[in-house]
Amino acid sequence: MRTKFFILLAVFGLASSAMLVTAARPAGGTITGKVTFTGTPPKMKPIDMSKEPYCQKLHNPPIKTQDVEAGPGDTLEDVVVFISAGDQGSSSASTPVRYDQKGCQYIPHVAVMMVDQPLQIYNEDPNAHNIHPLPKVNAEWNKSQPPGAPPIDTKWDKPEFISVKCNIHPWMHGYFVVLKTSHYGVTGADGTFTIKDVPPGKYTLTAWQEHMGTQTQEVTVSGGAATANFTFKAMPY
Amino acid sequence: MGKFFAILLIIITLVSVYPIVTHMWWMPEVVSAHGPAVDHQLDETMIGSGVLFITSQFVLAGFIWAFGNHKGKIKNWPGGHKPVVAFGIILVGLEILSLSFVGSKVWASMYITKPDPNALHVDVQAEQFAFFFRYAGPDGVFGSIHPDKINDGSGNYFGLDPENDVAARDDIVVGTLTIPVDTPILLTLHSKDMIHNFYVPELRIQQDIVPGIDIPLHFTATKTGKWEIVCTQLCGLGHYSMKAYLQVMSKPEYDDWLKQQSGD
Amino acid sequence: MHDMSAEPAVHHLSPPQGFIRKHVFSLDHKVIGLQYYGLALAAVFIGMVLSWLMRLHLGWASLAIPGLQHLSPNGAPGGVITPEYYLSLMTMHGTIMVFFVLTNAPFAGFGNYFLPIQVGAEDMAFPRFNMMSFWVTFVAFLVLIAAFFVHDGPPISGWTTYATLSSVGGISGPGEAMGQNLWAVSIALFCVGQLLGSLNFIATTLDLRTKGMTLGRMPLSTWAWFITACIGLLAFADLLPATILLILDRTAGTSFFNPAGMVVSDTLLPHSGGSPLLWQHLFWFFGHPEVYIAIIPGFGIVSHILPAFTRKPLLGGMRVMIGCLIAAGFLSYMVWGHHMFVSGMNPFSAILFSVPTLIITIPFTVATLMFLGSIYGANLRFTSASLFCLGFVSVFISGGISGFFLAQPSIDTYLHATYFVVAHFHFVMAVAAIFGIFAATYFWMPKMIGRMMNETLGKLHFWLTFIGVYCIFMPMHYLGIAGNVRRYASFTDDYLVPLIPVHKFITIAALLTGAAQFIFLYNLIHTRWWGPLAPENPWEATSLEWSTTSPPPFDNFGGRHLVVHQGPYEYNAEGAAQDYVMQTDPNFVAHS
Amino acid sequence: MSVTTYTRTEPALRPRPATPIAATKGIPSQTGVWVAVSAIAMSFAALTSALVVRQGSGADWQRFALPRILYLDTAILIASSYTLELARKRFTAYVTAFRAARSTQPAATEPASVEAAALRASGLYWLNITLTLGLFFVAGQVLAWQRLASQGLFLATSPSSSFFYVLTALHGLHLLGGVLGLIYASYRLRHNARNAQTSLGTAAVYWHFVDLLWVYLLMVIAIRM
Repeated sequence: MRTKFFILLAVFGLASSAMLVTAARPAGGTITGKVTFTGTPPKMKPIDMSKEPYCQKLHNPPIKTQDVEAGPGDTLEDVVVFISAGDQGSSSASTPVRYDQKGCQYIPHVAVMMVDQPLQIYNEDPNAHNIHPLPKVNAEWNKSQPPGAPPIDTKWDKPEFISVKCNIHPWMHGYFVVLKTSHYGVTGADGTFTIKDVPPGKYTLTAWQEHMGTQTQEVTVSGGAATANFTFKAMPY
Repeated sequence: MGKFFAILLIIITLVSVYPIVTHMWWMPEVVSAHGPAVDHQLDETMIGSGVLFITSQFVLAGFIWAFGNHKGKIKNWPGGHKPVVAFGIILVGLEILSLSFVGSKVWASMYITKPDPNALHVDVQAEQFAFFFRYAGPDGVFGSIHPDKINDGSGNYFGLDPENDVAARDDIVVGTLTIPVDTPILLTLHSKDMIHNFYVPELRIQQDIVPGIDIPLHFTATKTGKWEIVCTQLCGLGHYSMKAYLQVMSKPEYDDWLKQQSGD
Repeated sequence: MHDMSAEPAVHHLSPPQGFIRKHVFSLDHKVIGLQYYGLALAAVFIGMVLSWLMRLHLGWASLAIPGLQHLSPNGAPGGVITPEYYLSLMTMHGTIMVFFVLTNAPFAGFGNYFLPIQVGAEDMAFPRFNMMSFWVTFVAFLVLIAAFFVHDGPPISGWTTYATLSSVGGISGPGEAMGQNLWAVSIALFCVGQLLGSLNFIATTLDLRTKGMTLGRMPLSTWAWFITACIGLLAFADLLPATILLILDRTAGTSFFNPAGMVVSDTLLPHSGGSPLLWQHLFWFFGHPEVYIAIIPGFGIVSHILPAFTRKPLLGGMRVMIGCLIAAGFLSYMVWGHHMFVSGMNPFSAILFSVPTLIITIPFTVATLMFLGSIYGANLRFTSASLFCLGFVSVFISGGISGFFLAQPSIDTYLHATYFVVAHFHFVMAVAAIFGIFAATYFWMPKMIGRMMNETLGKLHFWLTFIGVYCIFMPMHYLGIAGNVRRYASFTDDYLVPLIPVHKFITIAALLTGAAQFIFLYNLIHTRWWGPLAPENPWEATSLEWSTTSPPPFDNFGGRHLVVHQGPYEYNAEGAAQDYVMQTDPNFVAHS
Repeated sequence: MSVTTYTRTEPALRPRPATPIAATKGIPSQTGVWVAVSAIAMSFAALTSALVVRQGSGADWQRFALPRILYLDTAILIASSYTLELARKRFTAYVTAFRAARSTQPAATEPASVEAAALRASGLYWLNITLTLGLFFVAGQVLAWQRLASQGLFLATSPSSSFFYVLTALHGLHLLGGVLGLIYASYRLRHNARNAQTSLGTAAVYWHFVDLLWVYLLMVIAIRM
């Protein structure tokens, strides 16, 4: 009984001190890299929003489909790169992730968050939307959000890549990427990403693109910066 | 109390009829070839049943006025019930005959007569909660539909497979039903998920779109302009917001539009 | 010789002992009738509040209704009704009203109480089935109401729960997961309850009539209940298996109604080859007769009550009315397709369904003319009951007329699924049936609870309700003609926005009319405990229920075995001592 | 019918005696069982039409060989109807004997003769046979289900198998209801209850109907699957 207690105490102490250490160290290593693709990507089609005149007026010329966002130099935007193995485990974040519905578009297209991290969904449009996440392991839900309705506060309790859809505007499509780790980056328009504060060690890095799937590679971080580039194979259409 | 009831009934009847006589709220303009026949049919029915409505309410009011709290010897309907029954059967029978005769002709013209062989063919895909329209494109052939390929995120609302299906590559998919005026149109209605409906009040057309069935629907628009296509079959939480626009253009305008669409 | 011989027409139940046997699990058809009436009363006020919420949302879409967020945090965040919650309210309103009010009150409620008395029986043929029938219905109601309290709320697919919205499960929308399951189970139970009830009604009418009570001497109310039971027997026997198939599609992965290649929210469903129209056929084969299950008792009640206040028998006597009701009941099984003119079924069948649909107006027209003709030359007495009978005639005319439009496929392609339809069925089925229920309540409550209801309040209730229903439902015709689609949570389409003021007017009318119903509720409750005691025959009426005490003893006639000598409507008969002759009067000799 | 519709059209007023006409009455339980039977028939008619429509609606109707045991079940069920009639004949004879005994000494609670007692005994015997056969039938149906399952045909496999399971299951439930009815009837017969014979008659009507219903369903299934 008593021994058990001491063991518990020890474990707890170690854990907390470890956290203190990670928190104390301002900048560990950073992983940077670029995500590109080879081959011809699917055409990004212009979205016909004529159902919702308000949104149609906002986007002239019309925005294009975002399932594959190719940039100059065959870079890929909105690819999520994260540590999928080797991570020491990181305390869940408490700052809420904001997800906007604006001009019949999801902003950002891909929202990355940690398990149990608060997620707030806003409707900035003068028309109603419905948010319909289609998870397989988490619980599915489907709520409409009339204009001026309060934000929807929610969170996800299991890691998953969750496709999100608005049925009222079927072209509205995005992703909730729910991760166990706090070490992740999302590629920008130039296809580059940065993962900060990575303690030294050997990690498995995974890059995920909603259309082209995932790729992994080993990366070793020792104090300074490490680089990891990914190259996806694009299928036409 | 009888007199009060009678007067109230008469007032209610007159107030009820007034907006209909003055067309205070009425059908929108008619823009389809078969539409006027429907309107005519509705007007006829309105007159016939309107007369029935007013007379029966007034008779009821009159009797209540006359015999409310009336004491003394009761009177029987002169001539007994047989004439009344006969009157009812003949009256309604005639109305039925005329209505169903004329009515079925109108109905037949909409649904039973075959569409014009060289009608412009447009494919309609309904889903929660929008319509999308597909034109065959330059090759004049529709690509085949593969449900497993459907992906709204990549704009593949019809489940086309351009990779392996040449006919699908030039198909034009838009969110507004754009058609030339005075041209026979043949729609093929598909639904992805729920039962939806294709309703354009101005066309006087309403047709359910049932998943698993391809339903043909033909009409001819007789006026250029822009109207709403709405869903009238309960299909989920966004039912009230499920709509698209119908854009009727002059023939040349339409040709330009089509060129420009197949351009990109 | 008694033990093995056929059982006599009346069976000898001993008076029930103890509260439970007397008032809860009672075998007495009168208690069961009151239980049905009570259930319907609770249901109708729930249904009315739901309609209030719907109307408020239709008039003022962004209005925050205080307190609603506590009832449904998901459905009404901050008290503002979401589109899906509007559909939930609509579904529950329809289901509660059609099944638990319009079927329960006029048929199961009053029928249970008065059918045995009017044929001179001591109880229903199968008292235990009768008790079961109520308690199954009661459980069905609880299961339905439970849908309000499950995670994502009641179903949103309407009381017709069309496949595929109702048959693919939660992915088709909120409320389509557990809520829809509860709905299906509740309706299946309800069918069982009604089947047991109909069984009882038919057996009782055929076998337990007292000496002298020939079919020709049965009151028209009893006739109507009997005919309704026959309709209900087939209708609910059709809905029950349909509901079972629906449950299997939802839970067991079968494909009765689910076609192949469905893609709901970008998710390809594994179903194969089912037919959504199959559900519509099964449902409307029940659904149209169900409309008559709601309204035919109303006709029976009015034709039974009106003579007592016109002091003369119905024009055409009983034969015409009975003929009309039987014809209507029979035809009601040939017209279900008129609900499906635009459903994509064969356009030829639309014409085939249109003709019997128009023909079915004949019996109802004749019946209405009979009512009108019986008011002519009458000694019309104005009581709450008679006022509601006259109101019934007026609203039934208003509702029946609009049937001419919807019966024609060519016009239906424009008016189908618009507010014109809402106006039509509310007038002809809901309001008319409710007026019948009110008439029956004011007429029979003295017998049922032994106290007279307050006539002043009753009349006030009538005037407000009568004006109210016209203000609510008449404008809906205009909306329909303007192309206003029903089942919309709010009106955002360009051509619908101008119609919103009409909706606001209707909403206000609905709120006021609904408020007037609390006068009725007060009157009922006050009467129950403090009303003046009722005599045996307050309306100077003739049928058997007026030949016993108010309320009747547990065996209805205190051990007497009444013998019937007269038809049920001997008012102002020639050579009679007074202006009415009781059915039990042996001295009067009728002329024919 | 003394419906007086005060019309002047008929000149002659013939007085009619107001003697009560005795209403014709049947036995409620008998009427009830026929009403119930018609309702059940309606349900299965609805299911049959659903089956026909469904088979036409999709190309996914998968035909399969019926488990042989179904025919054995059918034989069993028809036999049970026969044995039930045997039982009823004996009870009718027994009741007549009973009545006779009653006519001689009203106090009698048992028919005098030994033969009568024997009749009653063998009546109960055949009733039990009937019950056993009924239960055999249900067991047989369960075996048939196992046979299908072993072929990989489950409720959701194909519309044909879906309908097979639904129809057989619903019929099985109705048959179990009949079993309960027979048990109730035999209980009452054992204790010489009032109208025990009527309850047996009622149960018999139901039993024969369920029997017929099965033959009908088997035909539908055999033709469609």
